[in-house]
Amino acid sequence: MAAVKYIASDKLPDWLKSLAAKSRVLVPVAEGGGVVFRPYAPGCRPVFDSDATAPPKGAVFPACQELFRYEQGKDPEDPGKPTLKLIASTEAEPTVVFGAKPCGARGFLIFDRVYIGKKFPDPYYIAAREATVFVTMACAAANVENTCFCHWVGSGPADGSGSDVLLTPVAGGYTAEAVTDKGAALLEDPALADGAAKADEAAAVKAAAREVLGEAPDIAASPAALLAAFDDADFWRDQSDKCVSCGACTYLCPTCYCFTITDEPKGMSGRRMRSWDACMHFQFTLEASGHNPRPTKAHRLKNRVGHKFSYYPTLHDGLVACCGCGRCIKSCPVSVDIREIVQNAVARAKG
Amino acid sequence: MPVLTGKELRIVGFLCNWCSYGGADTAGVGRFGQPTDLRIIRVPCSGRIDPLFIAKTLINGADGVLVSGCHPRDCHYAEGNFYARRRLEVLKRFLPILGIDPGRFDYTWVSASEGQRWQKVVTVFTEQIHALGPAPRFDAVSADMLAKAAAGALGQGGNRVAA
Amino acid sequence: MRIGVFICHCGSNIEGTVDTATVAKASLDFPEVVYATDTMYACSEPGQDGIIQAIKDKNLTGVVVASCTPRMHEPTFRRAVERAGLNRYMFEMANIREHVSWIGKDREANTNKSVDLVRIAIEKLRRDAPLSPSKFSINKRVMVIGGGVAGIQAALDCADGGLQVVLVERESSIGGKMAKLDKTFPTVDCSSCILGPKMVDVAQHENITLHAYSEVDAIGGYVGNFQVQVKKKATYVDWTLCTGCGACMEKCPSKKNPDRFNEKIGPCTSINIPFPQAIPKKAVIDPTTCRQFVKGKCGVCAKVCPTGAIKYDMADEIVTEDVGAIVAATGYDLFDISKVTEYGGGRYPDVITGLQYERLLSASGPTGGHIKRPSDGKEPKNVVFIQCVGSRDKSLDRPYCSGFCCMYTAKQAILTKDHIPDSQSYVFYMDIRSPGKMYDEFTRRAMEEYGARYIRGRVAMVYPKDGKMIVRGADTLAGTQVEVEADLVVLAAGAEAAVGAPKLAEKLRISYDKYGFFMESHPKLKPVETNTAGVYLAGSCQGPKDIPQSVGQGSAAAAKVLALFSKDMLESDPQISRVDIKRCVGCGKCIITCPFKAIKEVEFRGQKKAEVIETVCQGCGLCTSTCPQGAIQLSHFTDNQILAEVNALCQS
Amino acid sequence: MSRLEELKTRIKEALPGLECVIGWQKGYDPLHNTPLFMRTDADVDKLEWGPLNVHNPAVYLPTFTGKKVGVVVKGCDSRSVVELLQENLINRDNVVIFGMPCTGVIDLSKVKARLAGAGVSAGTVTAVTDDGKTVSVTAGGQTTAMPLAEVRADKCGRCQFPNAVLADAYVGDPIAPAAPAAAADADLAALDAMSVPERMAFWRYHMERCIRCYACRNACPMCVCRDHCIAQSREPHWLTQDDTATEKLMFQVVHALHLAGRCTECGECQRACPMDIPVLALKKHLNRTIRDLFDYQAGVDPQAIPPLLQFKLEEDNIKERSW
Repeated sequence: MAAVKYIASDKLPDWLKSLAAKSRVLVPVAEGGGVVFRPYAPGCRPVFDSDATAPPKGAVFPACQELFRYEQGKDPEDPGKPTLKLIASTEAEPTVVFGAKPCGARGFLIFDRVYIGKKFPDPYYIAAREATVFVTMACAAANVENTCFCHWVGSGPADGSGSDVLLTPVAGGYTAEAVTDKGAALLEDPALADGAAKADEAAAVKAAAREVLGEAPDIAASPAALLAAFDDADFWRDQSDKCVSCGACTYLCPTCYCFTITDEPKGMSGRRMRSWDACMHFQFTLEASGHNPRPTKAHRLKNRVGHKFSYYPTLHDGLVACCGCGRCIKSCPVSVDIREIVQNAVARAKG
Repeated sequence: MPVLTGKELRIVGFLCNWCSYGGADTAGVGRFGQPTDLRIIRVPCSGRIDPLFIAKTLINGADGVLVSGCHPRDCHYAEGNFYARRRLEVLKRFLPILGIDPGRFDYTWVSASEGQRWQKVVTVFTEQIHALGPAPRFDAVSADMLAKAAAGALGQGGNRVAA
Repeated sequence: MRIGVFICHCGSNIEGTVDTATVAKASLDFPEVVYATDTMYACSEPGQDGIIQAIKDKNLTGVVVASCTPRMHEPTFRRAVERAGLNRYMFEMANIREHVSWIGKDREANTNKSVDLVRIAIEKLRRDAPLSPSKFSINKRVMVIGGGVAGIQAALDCADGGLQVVLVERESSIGGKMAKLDKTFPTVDCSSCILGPKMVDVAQHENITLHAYSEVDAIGGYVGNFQVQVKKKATYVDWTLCTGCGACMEKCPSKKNPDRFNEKIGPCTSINIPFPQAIPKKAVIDPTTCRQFVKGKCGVCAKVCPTGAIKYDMADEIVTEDVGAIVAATGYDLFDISKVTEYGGGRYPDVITGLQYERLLSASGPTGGHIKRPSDGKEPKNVVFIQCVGSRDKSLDRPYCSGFCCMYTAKQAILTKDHIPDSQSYVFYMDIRSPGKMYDEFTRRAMEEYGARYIRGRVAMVYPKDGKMIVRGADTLAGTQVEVEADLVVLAAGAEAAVGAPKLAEKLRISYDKYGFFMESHPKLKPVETNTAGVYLAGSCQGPKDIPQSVGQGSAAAAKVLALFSKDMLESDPQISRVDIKRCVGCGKCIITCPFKAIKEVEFRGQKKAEVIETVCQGCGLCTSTCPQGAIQLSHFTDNQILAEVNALCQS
Repeated sequence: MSRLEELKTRIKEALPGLECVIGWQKGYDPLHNTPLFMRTDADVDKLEWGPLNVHNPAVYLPTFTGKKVGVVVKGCDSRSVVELLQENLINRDNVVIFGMPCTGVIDLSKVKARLAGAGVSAGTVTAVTDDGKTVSVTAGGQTTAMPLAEVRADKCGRCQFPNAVLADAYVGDPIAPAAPAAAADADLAALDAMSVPERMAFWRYHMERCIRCYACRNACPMCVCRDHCIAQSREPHWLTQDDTATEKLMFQVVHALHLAGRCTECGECQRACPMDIPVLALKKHLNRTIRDLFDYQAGVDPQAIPPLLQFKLEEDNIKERSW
């Protein structure tokens, strides 16, 4: 890996401008009372000191994406015979996601195993993933929130996995470390200086942040514990009592990758779209017959927690389908706490 | 074929079958000339008109929506237009808070015998929509205005319309 | 779906301002359209055959016809597609005549608009589902509201056809306006001589139940099964005991009350039988003038009544009649002549209405058939008739012609000469409207044989002078001012909708025009039908009519009822609401708002759900716009159909 | 015995006959309380009362069809219960209402803004105290005192129903309502001050960030369609999945118009919004319209029929246009 670089705060706009000249640069900006990723434009003031309300998930996996368009025509000789033209494009715009917290980028590791698998590689996802570079910002101690639990899931506030460049806030600016070759290329910019002198300070910032999180409980038993609780209706009723079945947790989750497909015809043309879906919604498993295997919020919450902490890790070498960002807790209108549910399941299994 | 560019605007009418659609027929039988912009969607009763149809039509880019039913007390279904009156009035007062000019929507009562009244309503309403011009679209708000919204700088000038 | 589109020329009605070939060609570019053509007259036999042939040749599964209003020919085309084997609801119309070609001259705009209307018809059709009606039983009783000559005719024809008839009359006797007439034009035969036997037939017909002195209070139900609440107003006389002997009238001390039957030009007693031929011939007490009611003491009639029929404590009574059809025959009322202040009606006793004059002419009237003017009882020599008082007058908001006044004025001029040979009649008229068999000849006779002087012109004013009424007006033919010294002035008051007609229309759920006359279903083709199934019109309630027209309509309405009742079961319109019980949350908002109580709450697997009662639902769709989750959908006008129309219009 | 203890006693007495009693308890951090479903006496001991009880527990009632449940309410929550009763969505015999006088709840957005102003993150709160007038929040090692009057929800400052409109067990003495609002709330006043095109820009700007999670809908006690909302159905098909401000705004229109005459203005829609979109202003505006047109307020009288489910032959305040 290349050496540590350093960029002073006042040079940051220069770097962003130079990045924006080559690709779309998404930065966290305040919008209303929330922080969301928006294309960088000169004068724009990114928010780096708190985690964005919504993660940069949409940069690679848009909330709604056109898979293809179609145009129908008619055979002039026999108008009963329609002709069909499909227009599909997987092309993705080169993008730099700048200033996300590391957990937000790490979420894509969970996506990757699903969409870049050998069996069903997803061309749309792959194209967007390859076109996107993540420059993340390690958390300082003051950024660690009550809802953060990245250390539970084998990560940490300065975990660069999933990132291409990791920035760390230090006095006067940020150190920048390339995590991947794609990231290293970004650091070849005149706005950045050598940061060797700042390396120790950066290490201290990272350690301080990790310190705030404290000890993580051992949740290694969660896959088995959740499976064991599968048929315990009372347990899931108690866990889900207060859930209102909205999709805030899933839509704001950097690891939730489920989608639904809808067609929108308009006269002789139409579009097939892929859009985010949420397992907390009744419609998620609603079958055409009207039957629904997950008719209640208890069924659905069980699935969300079970999927993240049991079924997925069981299929994917123990990788928990959660990056510990805590958005599902923080943004839940009724403060459903997934940590508590996992711990309750583990406790239940212990008896 | 869309509306005739430069000539017509997109005006959608929702008419009850028994009175107003009949009134529009009567106007036709009487050869009471009208502007050509209006496209009529026939429904059984003004009570069938969910205000959401109108909101949807306007949000999706129509320049005007006109609703007409039987006169109060004269509903073919006895009460439909009484409910419609309340719902449509609530909608009319709601539209401006969304950013839709209240002049783009009107509702009225025209009976099957009132061909001339229908002619007048269509003429006046169409003129009104032409005076307002093509409807601004949500998906085409200017960057300037969006910047003002981002800066919380909306509502500083005059030009107020009561919501 | 395989859709066929047919664009009608309607001769030149549409083709004149719409390029139908272009519309047809454009239609081919719309989804699922496999065939499109223009056609000369889609509704004609060859036109319909063309549609049927195309359905067969092109395997069409849905049809759009762009022509006139669906209110006109939708049933025609539905039958046609059904003949070709399609479900009749797999059909939509685009109205490119009344809504396009007849209201605009710009051919380009009209053509373009027609394409749009075809487009939305196609989008709706693509979401149509085949519907089939269900059957329900009918109650083969009919109610006739109003016992004038039209109602009498309708009642008798229905009763003769074997139907049970309930006849409701507001006054204490049937007979209506015709019973008040002396003679009828153009035959000058005695009105009561020709009406009387029909009235007696009503009384004696075993199939007719008569509720006189009664009014319709409320109407529920629907075609085949109406429930009508009839308010029997208190008469204070037990009609089961009253024999109509008239002893009470002779002894009643309150004798100076204005006689409504005599149009208030004569007095009557507080307890009264309006006229000798009254059916039923029963007495009624007017509590507003009766001394027993006004002063609390009298009781004379109770003492003299040989059968003890007087019941001062009688109250209004509501009876419910279940019927399958209703004929409204509520007639008309007269224009209030006092509104034309310059003629002095209502101010000067010798300015009277034509109907009051009828009572003066009638042998059973207050003057025993001798023409005596109200002010001093003298026989008038110069009688002036003024036409169009409250007719054809925009300033009075009465722009319509009342139709029969020209004729009865001619009749009254003739009768005046008959009664008083040395009299002279003057008739101020605007135009003479006499388009009927022997009608024009009749007015000629009034002028030529009976010497009535017809003066074409409006009267400016009428005022009293030295015991005479001075009538000042214009003779527009001579171009001069005229002044006539009249002994009596008779105003041909126009006809108005009967008092309370709009209220009754609301109860019947039928339309009425701005003057209160009931609206027929189609001005030419459905003159006695209304837009509410099972409700028919007869006589002047629909608009002013003379006796033969009223009688004709009475028979026509009866024929409609008999045709309706010729089936044992009726088919309900399948365009009704249906509940998707998966989506229904049982909140009951649809139940609260349904105007027909056509939705009930049911329990399904322990959950409350709404259910539509098929035969009661009238298909208004109020429930569909009320249900927030769209769980109840009006067939053929579903949310998705209307949204598809909206989207089709907004997409461009 | 404090009022809260008395309330707990009353709940414990009633608990044996009930599926559960819904209230509030402490949440994952000192700033957040969370709904509590009491099934045992031990659960009841967790019950909290105070300005952090921001949630409206009425939202849960319709999900307990056929079961008898208890619910602890603030005055505003009780209006939602009344509205649910009015609309036949819950059965009076199956709900036991516990009430206490309420002096207002905080608006978390306002608290967050205060903390941000003090340079600390609301995510780092370690302690919250309240003395009835002031809320003191400790975060990032410093304590910020906030007068309740400044950080409470808009509805609290003009609350006309601080005591339950309807209660089976009421603990404490009813308190006087606040003075009726003299002017529109700041959010609505700001919209009022905008021109019509500015309002379009306003909604376009704010709706962009909507993630279509439907928290606004699912937290709304009057959104009883929930699983069958027309926003997510194809039959009927009102909305597409397009990620556009237009579709998102259309949903807010659906929500608002479906609430017309039914909304008790509890503010849950906006409170629940993770993106902090000012959707409540739409309902405030509609409620003003409903009041002007029909002199009606939702959730006050269990016998009343919502104004859009009834009519008058002659409407007092609807002046129709003459052409």
